[in-house]
Amino acid sequence: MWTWFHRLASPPSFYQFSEIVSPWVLLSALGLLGYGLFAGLWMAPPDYQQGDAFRIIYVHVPAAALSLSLYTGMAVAGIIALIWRMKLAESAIAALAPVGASFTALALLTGMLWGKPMWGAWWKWDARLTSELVLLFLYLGIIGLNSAFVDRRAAARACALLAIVGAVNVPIVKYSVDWWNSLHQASTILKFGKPTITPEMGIPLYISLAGSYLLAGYAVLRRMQNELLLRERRANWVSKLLSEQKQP
Amino acid sequence: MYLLSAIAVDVARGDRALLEGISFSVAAGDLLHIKGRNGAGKSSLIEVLVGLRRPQRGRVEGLQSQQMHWVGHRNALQPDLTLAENLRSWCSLQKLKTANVSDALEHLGLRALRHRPARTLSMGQKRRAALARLLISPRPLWILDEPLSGLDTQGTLLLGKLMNAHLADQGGIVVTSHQPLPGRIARVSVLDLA
Amino acid sequence: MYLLSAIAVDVARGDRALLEGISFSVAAGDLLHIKGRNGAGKSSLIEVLVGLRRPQRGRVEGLQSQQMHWVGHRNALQPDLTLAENLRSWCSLQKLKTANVSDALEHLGLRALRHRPARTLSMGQKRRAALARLLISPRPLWILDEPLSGLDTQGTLLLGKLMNAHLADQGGIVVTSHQPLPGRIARVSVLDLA
Amino acid sequence: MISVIQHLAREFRVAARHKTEWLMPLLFFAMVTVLFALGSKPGDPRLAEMAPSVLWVGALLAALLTLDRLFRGDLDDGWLEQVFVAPGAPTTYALAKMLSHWLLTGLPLVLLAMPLGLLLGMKAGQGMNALLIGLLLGTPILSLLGGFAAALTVGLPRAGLLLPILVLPILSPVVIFGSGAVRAANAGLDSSGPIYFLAALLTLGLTLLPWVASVALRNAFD
Amino acid sequence: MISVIQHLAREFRVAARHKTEWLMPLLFFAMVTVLFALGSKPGDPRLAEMAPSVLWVGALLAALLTLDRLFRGDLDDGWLEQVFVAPGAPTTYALAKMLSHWLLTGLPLVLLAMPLGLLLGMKAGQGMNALLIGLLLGTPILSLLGGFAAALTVGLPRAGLLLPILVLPILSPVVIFGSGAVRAANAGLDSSGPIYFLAALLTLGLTLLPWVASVALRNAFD
Ligand code: HEM
Ligand SMILES: Nc1ncnc2c1ncn2[C@@H]1O[C@H](COP(=O)(O)OP(=O)(O)OP(=O)(O)O)[C@@H](O)[C@H]1O
Ligand SMILES: Nc1ncnc2c1ncn2[C@@H]1O[C@H](COP(=O)(O)OP(=O)(O)OP(=O)(O)O)[C@@H](O)[C@H]1O
Ligand SMILES: [Mg+2]
Ligand SMILES: [Mg+2]
Repeated sequence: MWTWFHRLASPPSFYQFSEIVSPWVLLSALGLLGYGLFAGLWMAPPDYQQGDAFRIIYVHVPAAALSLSLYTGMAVAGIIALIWRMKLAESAIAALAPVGASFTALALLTGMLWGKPMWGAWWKWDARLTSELVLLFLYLGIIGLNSAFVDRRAAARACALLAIVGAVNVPIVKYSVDWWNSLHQASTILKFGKPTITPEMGIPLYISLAGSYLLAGYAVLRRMQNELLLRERRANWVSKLLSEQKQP
Repeated sequence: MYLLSAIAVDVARGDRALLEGISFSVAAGDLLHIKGRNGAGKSSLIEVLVGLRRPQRGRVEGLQSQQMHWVGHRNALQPDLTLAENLRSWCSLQKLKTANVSDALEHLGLRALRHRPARTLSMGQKRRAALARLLISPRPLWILDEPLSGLDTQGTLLLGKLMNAHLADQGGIVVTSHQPLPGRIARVSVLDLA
Repeated sequence: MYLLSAIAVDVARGDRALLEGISFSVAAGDLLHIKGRNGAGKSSLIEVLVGLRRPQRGRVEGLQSQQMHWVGHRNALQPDLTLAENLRSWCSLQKLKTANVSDALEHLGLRALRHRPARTLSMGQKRRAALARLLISPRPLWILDEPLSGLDTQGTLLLGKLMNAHLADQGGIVVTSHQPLPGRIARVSVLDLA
Repeated sequence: MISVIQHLAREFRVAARHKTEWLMPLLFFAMVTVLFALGSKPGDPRLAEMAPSVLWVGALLAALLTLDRLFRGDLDDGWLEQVFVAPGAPTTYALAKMLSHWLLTGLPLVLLAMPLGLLLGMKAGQGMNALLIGLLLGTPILSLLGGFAAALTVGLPRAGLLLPILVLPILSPVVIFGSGAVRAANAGLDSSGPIYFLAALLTLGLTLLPWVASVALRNAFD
Repeated sequence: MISVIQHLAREFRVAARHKTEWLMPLLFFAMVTVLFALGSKPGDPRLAEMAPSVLWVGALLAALLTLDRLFRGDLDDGWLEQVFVAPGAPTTYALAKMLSHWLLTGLPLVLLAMPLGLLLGMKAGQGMNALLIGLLLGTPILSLLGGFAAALTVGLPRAGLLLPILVLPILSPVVIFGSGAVRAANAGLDSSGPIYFLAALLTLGLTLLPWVASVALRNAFD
């Protein structure tokens, strides 16, 4: 098990691995998302309060959930990168940041779109909304820091440290709704125990949730590949790879 | 018994490989003169020796950096602190007694300047201040990167004397210099990176 | 006909008098070697010659600073700009054509480094970059402050050649150096501030 | 004129070394606004009324953040010396420095002020216009004055207390008139008075400060 | 412990050389608040209610002004290298740096906050206490976090603007809880909850951040 893990952890073999895996990830992502969104946007019954406006949920919740999970993932990758100085984890940080940033932006956008009909305003200085906005700034900060360095390893390690320290913000975003009396509704779906949402609304949501996780995974894998090529451009496995691609 | 030895050391800057398979050892009474054209990698190698930079491959054995005196390209003088203050705060950093500070300054002819802020010193005066550290406390190994740059003839001869004295009482020296070293030194070995 | 002459010049730093009654003149084909211990006032005098600092008394006559090349202790390289960019922006500052920049870099063996940010250069490489300015446009008078500091032997010899060539076509040079100047120079006069 | 542009080119090349450089003042400005909002009670209507001052302070801060280092680097690596022995007038250099600071920091801030104002609940209209025009005139004044202050600190390291006591009083009327104009406009009054004052201040600064700054810089050498 | 003090001694000597360094933030803080006072009509109750957030944000941003230079000088003149080859742990150096920043900037700001609060029409009492205690806990957190960010960016060309972007998001909880405590106290509610949270955050930062910062500094060398 460990040996297998170690072999996978070396850049070239990981590159090959994701070269094989990522198409399938993409495929299943599109499949699930397609079904989930279709089921959500057409088949699911309109909400008894919100009418059809609620259907944004099928984009909003996955995006929001990802905005948090991806950051957590980045912090974890950071810890690994710092302790074991693992190239793979280092490239993962650089790959996760932009993806996470875009999902956060999406959550904000869909949230605002949803807020207009629900709360009668695009934006309210509400705990969760604001903390999510702050999360976006965190992502942008990491992207900025990463691009400020010339040496990729130094950049990765700096970003790792920042990501870890910045992780204090994640629980605040997640539980803001419970700690402050927020406009934003409390967790009903993404919480342990019995979710309180009717199946015909819930099932599609979970499916599109899974789909978007896979999609994010695909994006991250691809970005990691790029990052690895960039860092290892002087290594011979890269030059071999390129020459192979030149042949046909 | 060696003071310091490098074993098959590779050095890189960023992703550029600089040196490969560098091996040497410095015994008590030895002086190792590292030569090489500009950009050969002397300073980078020295930063590896003092433990500031990790070698790409290979390892460095021997004394800890607490037993070395290192004078790099930069003089580590805070421009707004006076000469004396600079050396004293260096002492406390190195956990050394500050008793010898004024003697050291005296020895390098900086006595009159000891209350001047470092920013108001001439190039060579700053260099002398950096070298004054060698005299504050005896340590077996000196690692000097271009110590002669900016020194006048008197200063160069003085450094030659100091190095000889240090070698005489069983010290070791690793030094990079483009100019020939002053004074007649008994046991010199040269490492040419060119 | 003199390129530059100092007439009874006094130099002071702050309220400290440094030099008094300095007089000399540099004709075409002459090299003036300014010597003196660390802190004698060489750099201060040179800053007076290039018009950066006013003399306490006396005056400096001859060419304007637009007709001199001056290389001081500091290399005037912006750490984040590449070598080529640094030299080019210096050209536009000096209202010179940037055509010769790459030749100049080539000549000093910096061609391969021209796209590197200056912060990633070694000490000697930076010094070479500063000296490359001399070759970008011909100017009658060169004023060099410790040009050899940090240069390797090859670089030192190279500078010797360049200085001789410059003197050969009726240029003048004022240079401070603690080390003996490289190359055999015909008409040297020495000004010792000690 | 040409040499101003050449100086500018250098500044921009240095800035370009940092791909995300131009984004940072904007992010900072945004963060300041968000912090103010965070500090006050969620969904507080008073926020909109405080918005002009908030935005002005934010802009002032973002501008100040980079100013103090304006000439320091050039002094340390010896470029400043080169400027003073070069043929061109040092004034153009000082002007270019200040201009580059405004283009890289001030202008982006002005552009961001509008969306942030809306975010804080300001209405598009007279008030918003007054805000934008005010900032458009005020930020260059900040760059000029701040540049002068930076030159002073480089020139006379012993400037001591002189500097802040010199700059802040001149700076604050700018901000006061700036946000004053907005309040006037919001109250439906004529806001042209303070605006004209800012314009006058800017022209004055533009004609004097670069030159004064270059004189201050000269001090670094004797 | 001793070595922390020795590091501190050096910092204070340097600071004593140029007094403006640490006066600038104070004057800036004062200016921001005065601006707000001038920004609204005399005796306006709204001002007193906005006061907590104004003071909190003002203080934090003022403290940020000096942070980006925390390690830069030591890197340039080669002192940082000496620290890393010296016997003592670099963590104590980082801690001393952060501590000195708080003592020279944070603490004075806290002391200034009280008069400024009164100026803004806050009443001495529960609210004021909550504000001061909050700042007393919050400013060191800023010095720690900011020091960490400064360490991250020390090698980089223009830390000046990058740094606040890194700090402010992580800092936002501090602002939320800090001014939250004041509002709670003003409303006659128990404000100990947020205060305890700040205290917890501070202890966490004190134990971790100096070490993390030293790791970040190490990063500047390979
Ligand atoms: C800009 C505005 C908004 C932002 C930034 C935002 C952000 C978030 C975040 C961070 C989550 C947590 C996801 C997780 O727990 O993993 C979430 C969940 C959710 N949001 Fe929003 N949201 C916004 C507006 C709205 C609006 C207007 C509605 C509808 C009234 C809404 C409905 C939901 C729902 C139903 C969930 C799932 C909660 C659960 O059951 O766990 N959101 N949102
Ligand atoms: N900024 C300054 N303020 C006050 N005094 C200074 C300043 N710079 C240099 N000095 C003093 O002026 C004297 C001459 O300095 P200068 O740099 O000219 O010496 P130098 O001959 O060039 O020495 P070196 O050979 O070390 O370059 C020195 O004693 C120095 O201490
Ligand atoms: N920070 C850096 N990043 C990347 N490359 C660097 C950096 N510093 C130096 N280098 C490169 O590493 C090589 C070795 O530098 P180093 O300073 O060790 O040379 P050196 O032998 O000391 O030269 P000199 O004789 O000029 O001091 C040089 O080619 C230089 O361009
Ligand atoms: Mg070197
Ligand atoms: Mg000199």
